[in-house]
Amino acid sequence: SSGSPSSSAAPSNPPSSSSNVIKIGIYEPASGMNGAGGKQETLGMRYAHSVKPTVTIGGKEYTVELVEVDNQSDNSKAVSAAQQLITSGVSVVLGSYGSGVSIAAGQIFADAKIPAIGASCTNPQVTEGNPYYFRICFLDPFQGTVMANFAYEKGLRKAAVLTEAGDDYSVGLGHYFSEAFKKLGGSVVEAQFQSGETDFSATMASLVSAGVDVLFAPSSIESAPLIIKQARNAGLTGPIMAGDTWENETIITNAGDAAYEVYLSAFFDPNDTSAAAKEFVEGYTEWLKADNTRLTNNGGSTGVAGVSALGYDAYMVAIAAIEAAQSTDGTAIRDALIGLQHSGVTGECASFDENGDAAKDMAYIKTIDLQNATFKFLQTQSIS
Amino acid sequence: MKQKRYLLYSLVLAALLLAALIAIDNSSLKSSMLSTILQKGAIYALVAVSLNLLNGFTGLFSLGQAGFMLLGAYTYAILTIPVEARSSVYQYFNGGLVQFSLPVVVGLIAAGLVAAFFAFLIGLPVLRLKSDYLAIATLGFAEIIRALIQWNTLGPITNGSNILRKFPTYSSLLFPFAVSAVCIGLVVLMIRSSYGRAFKSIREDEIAAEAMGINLAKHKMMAFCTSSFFAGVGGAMLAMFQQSVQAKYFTSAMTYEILLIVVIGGIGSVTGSIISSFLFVACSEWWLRFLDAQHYIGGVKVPLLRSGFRMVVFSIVIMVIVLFYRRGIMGTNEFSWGAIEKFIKAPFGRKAREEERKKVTTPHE
Amino acid sequence: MSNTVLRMEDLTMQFGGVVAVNNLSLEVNEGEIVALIGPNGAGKTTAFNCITGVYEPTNGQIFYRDEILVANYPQGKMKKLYAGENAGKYTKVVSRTPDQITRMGIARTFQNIRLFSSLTALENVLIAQHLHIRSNLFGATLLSQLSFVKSKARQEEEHMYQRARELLVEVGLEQYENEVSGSLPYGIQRRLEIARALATNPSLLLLDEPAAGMNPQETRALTDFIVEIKDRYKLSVFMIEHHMDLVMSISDRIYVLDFGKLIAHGTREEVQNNQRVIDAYLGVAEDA
Amino acid sequence: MLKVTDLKVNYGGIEAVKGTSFEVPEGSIVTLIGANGAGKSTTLRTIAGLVKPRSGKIEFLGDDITGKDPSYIVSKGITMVPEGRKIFPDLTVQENLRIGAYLRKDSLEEDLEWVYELFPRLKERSWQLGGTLSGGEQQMLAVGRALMSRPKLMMMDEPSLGLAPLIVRGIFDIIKEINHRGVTILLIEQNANMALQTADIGYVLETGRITMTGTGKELRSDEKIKKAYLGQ
Amino acid sequence: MHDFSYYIQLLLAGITVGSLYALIAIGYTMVYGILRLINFAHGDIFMAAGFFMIYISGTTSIYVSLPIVLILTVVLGVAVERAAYRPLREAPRMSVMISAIGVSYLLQNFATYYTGGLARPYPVIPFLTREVTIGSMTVKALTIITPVLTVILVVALVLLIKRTKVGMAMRAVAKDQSTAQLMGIKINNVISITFVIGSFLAAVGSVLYFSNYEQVTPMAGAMPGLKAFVAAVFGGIGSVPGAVLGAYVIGICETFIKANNDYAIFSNAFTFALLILILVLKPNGLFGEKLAEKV
Ligand SMILES: Nc1ncnc2c1ncn2[C@@H]1O[C@H](COP(=O)(O)OP(=O)(O)OP(=O)(O)O)[C@@H](O)[C@H]1O
Ligand SMILES: Nc1ncnc2c1ncn2[C@@H]1O[C@H](COP(=O)(O)OP(=O)(O)OP(=O)(O)O)[C@@H](O)[C@H]1O
Ligand SMILES: [Mg+2]
Ligand SMILES: [Mg+2]
Repeated sequence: SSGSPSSSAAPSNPPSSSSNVIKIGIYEPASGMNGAGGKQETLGMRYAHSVKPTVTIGGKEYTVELVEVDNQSDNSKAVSAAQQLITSGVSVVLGSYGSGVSIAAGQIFADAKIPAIGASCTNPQVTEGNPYYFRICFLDPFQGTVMANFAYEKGLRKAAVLTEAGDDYSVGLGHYFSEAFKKLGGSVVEAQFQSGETDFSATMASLVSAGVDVLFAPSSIESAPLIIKQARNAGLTGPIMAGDTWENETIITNAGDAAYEVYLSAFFDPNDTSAAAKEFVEGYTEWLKADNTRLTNNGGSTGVAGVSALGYDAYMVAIAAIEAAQSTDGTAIRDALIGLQHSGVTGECASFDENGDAAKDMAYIKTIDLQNATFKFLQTQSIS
Repeated sequence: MKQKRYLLYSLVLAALLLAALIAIDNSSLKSSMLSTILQKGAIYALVAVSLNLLNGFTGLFSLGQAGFMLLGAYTYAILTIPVEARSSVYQYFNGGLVQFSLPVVVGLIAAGLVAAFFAFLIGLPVLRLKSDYLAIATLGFAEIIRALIQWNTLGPITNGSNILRKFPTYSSLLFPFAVSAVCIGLVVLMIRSSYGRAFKSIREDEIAAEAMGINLAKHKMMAFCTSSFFAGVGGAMLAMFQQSVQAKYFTSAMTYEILLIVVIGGIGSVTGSIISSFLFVACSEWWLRFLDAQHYIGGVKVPLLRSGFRMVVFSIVIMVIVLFYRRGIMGTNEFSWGAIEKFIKAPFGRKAREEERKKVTTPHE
Repeated sequence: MSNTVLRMEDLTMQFGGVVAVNNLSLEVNEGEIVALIGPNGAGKTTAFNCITGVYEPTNGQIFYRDEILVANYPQGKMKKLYAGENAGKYTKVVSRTPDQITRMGIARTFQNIRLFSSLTALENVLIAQHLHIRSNLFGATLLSQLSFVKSKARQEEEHMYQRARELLVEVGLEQYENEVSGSLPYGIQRRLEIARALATNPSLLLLDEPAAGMNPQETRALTDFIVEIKDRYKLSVFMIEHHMDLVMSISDRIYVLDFGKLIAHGTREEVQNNQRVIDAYLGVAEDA
Repeated sequence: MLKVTDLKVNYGGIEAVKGTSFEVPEGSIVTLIGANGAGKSTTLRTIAGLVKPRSGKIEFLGDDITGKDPSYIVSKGITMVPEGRKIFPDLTVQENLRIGAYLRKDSLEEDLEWVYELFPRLKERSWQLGGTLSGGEQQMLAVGRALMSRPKLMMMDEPSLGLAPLIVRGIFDIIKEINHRGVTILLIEQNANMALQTADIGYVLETGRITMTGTGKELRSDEKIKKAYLGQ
Repeated sequence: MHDFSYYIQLLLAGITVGSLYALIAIGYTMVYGILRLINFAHGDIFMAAGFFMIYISGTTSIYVSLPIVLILTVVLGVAVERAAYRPLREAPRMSVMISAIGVSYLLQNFATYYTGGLARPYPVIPFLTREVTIGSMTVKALTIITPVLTVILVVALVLLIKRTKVGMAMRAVAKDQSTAQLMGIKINNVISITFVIGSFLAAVGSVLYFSNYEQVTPMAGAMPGLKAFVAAVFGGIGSVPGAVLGAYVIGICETFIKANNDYAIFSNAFTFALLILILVLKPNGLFGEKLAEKV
């Protein structure tokens, strides 16, 4: 049942009795710093919902209803957003883009005994010590190490690590990269910038004059093009690397010609030849095109963002868990998640370890293909 | 005679409120939107009142409130995280430097004291400044504090850019209400005391106040430190409410939000600040949420509704309130039983309303 | 000398090129009403501002009883600018803030009324008593309003209210007690400003044009009022005024300023008949 | 020239003017006298358009100007010397004078000379900032500024306030002189004696109502007025 | 450790940033000086101008879009004044400021809602982004155009404010609106003119700013707006040359601090610390008006 073009079927055909509806909460930012990324992740979830709008429990078909809340990428708004989901009676929660808000809401979901499945939040603290939080993507220590290995293998020895002060994702990933890179024998120059910064020229000038041969700059989608362009302006010709957030087509559009030799670790490869991935990419692209609002929320392009794929997988994991649990009860679903195995479009999405992290042992390294203005799959990398 | 009657009314009202809170606390409503909003409203009310003490009563235009909340929140979190949890919280800093943990109440008071202490330090140079100059200096101070806390070098204490969590939080809805009520009560008593009148005289006319023998530096400092103390306590409670705290959210946007609450409630009205805190939080985080989701009426998609629309509508609501209630919901008035009695006694409250209308159309100079 | 309340020596106040007060020396004695008159812009208000600490004079010193209130000599930029008489005479710098000066016992009113205009008449007077408060911030906050505790702070607060109401009765403003001072009629505001100054418990009262904006009948009432409060509160009064009927009827002595300089000084008759004063200020005799 | 009919003005709940009617004939000097708070200033402010009346009618040269914009009223030829001078503190003396002629498009030099002639003090201070002038100097400036628009009707709210006796007399001479030049004057004064000496017609305003009217001379010899306003 | 050209490079970067801030700050300080209104929405009008350019240049050529963008921005600025500030003319100052915050929220939220929130590329305006070589260095043309334009605008504005009748009216309205009315000044007109100039400058600033950074986001106006506010206060409220000087000081300081990796995150903090220091020494800013208040 691929790509049914109609959007959320549930609200348009309200179920006759509420007893055969199961609600899934989407806890994502639609505004604030991470609003754009959150919307893309949500798109993946909505598409997944359109693909699989029902689930069978105890032989009875249940309609899945999505309940979306905007956590505004802000910890202080996160509490009420999470509470809103709980109040709406969701059985399981998906999200959030941005680890901070996930950490902030973790305890609330745990207290309400509702399992949450993180799609792209890579900070270790999201799941740590929280029996109700799971995650289907890899973690920052893994990702940082992967990129350090990749850089070192390319023969690069002096890295600049540029992180956004105050942003735990950026600082954390930079930290793990530095650690791994130094362990391998490389040297690191660290630099930080403040949230909302647009002018990197001075920073870049100093990094270039320090003689670095690679720049690792995990940062937000907005900062990425600025960093790439201003690094090139300052005379940095070596590779520029980053983490998963950079896999977003608007970066290519905005950075233009400067985006050569850009490498990043990604969750997903749209050109993956596996049947599941192919089907997803085709279906999702069609679905995006069918509605202007969807396109707008995807930054105006039809590219498949990694977080959308993860969003899709997260939804599918949730459905699998519900089916395995054969219950709408949060704790039952949580218990089902623990032993669950699920292979999604981004690889193994379950087989959770004791923290609740999926057994993802592989990252996709991609580079920017300037000619086609897309991300090009380069290799998979894992840490041995 | 009247006083006694009003006191009775007040006690009854307080008891009713308390009963309602206890009822919520002991029912399934405990984990509900209502309860969440009430908690946050109570905390914001304290912060708003503390800002009002400064802006509304002393006439010191400060934009540093988020900075003092940040100091309070971090002080509380740093001092109260249980020792055994520190290694996982300070994951990049080997468990951090602080290796003890204090009781909640001590943490709360320390939060206020640290905020007040920093207020004292910054107050020495900047309180001499006038209006907008003071505003920008305090705003700048808040930014400096935030940058310092995020500084990796201080990481062993502040955890740098990373989130602080696992500190003790409250379990009963009554806690934030009790703390806020006590603190706001103190502010009200202060405003009504001779010192409070001195604060108001500074707002009215600094030169005349000084000519009346009021030491400007000293009294401004008192107001500033007191306000920061309560902002610090409010920040600590916000941390408890969120169960985690991270410096990057204590930006000037947060200060503006609190300023909005103060002005919407009425500059110089404590009751106004309290009422508007609850309304503001409910409106921004609860009542309008439905606007973010797509809705279908009889199978037809309601236009415009999609994520982000709530914030657009919310901005418009703010504008409408500001434009139509120019002096805020309460103006500079306070809640008083006298006014309510008068309102009820007037036939259908018409007269009172008429008077109100007259007030609104007053030509001001 | 002990009955001299205020003594000003060689006071000079220069704003850029304008010498507003030029080498002025004068005295006010215990129990006197002394007037300072002179054409507009002669420097009268400026002299008051130097006494009350609003301006720091360029040169000269002022004593209140036997204490130095203000002292200064030309320094820095002023050294080059000011080349007047006695520029080298003083070497001491004492500068007190207006609130300290008020605490010492000098109170003033302003030429352009400066009431706390959105507060009530009563509050205006209460605020003026704040300088004498004994309780600290915590005491005042916690204890002053809780009627069920008998504390010093509570007594003090009650006393302040009682005193303020008495004062309003004494100056005849009791019916305006709870009115917002900014919307009171002009004449009443002037009177309230005097009441507020009295509430600081001064022994020297400086009045800057108290009768401005009053009609002759009101001015007459004010004249009586000044004499009355002077006696009741054992004050010395130093006032600036342009209403000659008021000045001539109650001042013990009069100083006349023109272009910052003293041009005449003496009793009413002496001043009234001084040709320089007539030329510069009074013009031909009043024909009212 | 100016006809005010049954004017009522409120400040919030307070009724400041409770139905005053009076007329100012062209070329005359008319004075309003009354105790503090009688509503004199309010009446003038309402005529100038700064306050909107609750009811009543204000006609100027046959034109209904009730509730019109101040700038319209100024353009019709009414100016006001406001109570408390209200000069612009950041503008120099000369700029203050020039701004008085804001609506005029022709050359101002002649008028400037005239004002400087009337108030030589202002000429000395023409580059000083208005805010630093002494009280009396500011009053001169306010009168000068009002003259700069070449008004047909000039309303003055207590122009003698805070002026030295010599200048007060001067001011009344100036008022007469301005009047001779064809400007109609509506004057509010606390110095009722001088005002009635100068004025052709006087109105007595008591708590928002006109209670008496007559020529300056008549009023000056009225016993009640003598007692209440002239201090005799 | 670094050679001379490194510092020149930094200085140049600092001047570019400073000039961009200056352009925004001038418009800011105009409104600020006259209405005493901290126009929190100024940065967002600037952001809106950026989006106008993106959307309009999508349908027509750059040179046609430029004037349209300028006009649209001015219309937006004046409309904001009409709708959100004018009704509050007699309300307390704080309410107007809150209204400004409200407008700022509205513009940001609407932009997020309408555009989806992701960064959009700013069209290339050839004569601004063309590279020019001076000596041994290659820079964008706008690096040179911006400071020159800033200086021209400052001179023009100072002349306007000090020498013209409208300028005099602006200063009068700034101090006392009701007395200004008595002079026959239509304060609404004067204020509208101020907003026309302010928004026009925001539009010009936005063209140069976004041509330099080449992308626009809904929050893109927040930081420049704040910097403009700081610059305006730095130089003394209402002083146009002061605001410009303030902007340059901020731009250059920031750049040099950012070049030091250990303290880069203190660039804003340092700017504020410097500001506080200056204010302590000169409480009315660098060129702040002398308080003409006489007691
Ligand atoms: N802050 C100031 N800056 C510059 N000049 C000033 C300042 N204050 C006063 N002056 C000038 O000093 C002179 C004296 O002013 P002052 O106010 O003392 O006069 P005054 O005698 O009180 O006159 P009046 O009776 O009109 O009030 C005036 O020429 C005035 O312009
Ligand atoms: N802005 C205001 N708000 C409220 N009430 C006001 C206001 N201005 C004046 N009033 C009141 O209106 C009444 C008339 O005031 P107005 O100023 O017109 O009197 P006046 O005759 O000019 O007196 P004065 O001689 O004191 O200038 C007074 O009772 C005054 O308290
Ligand atoms: Mg004077
Ligand atoms: Mg009057």
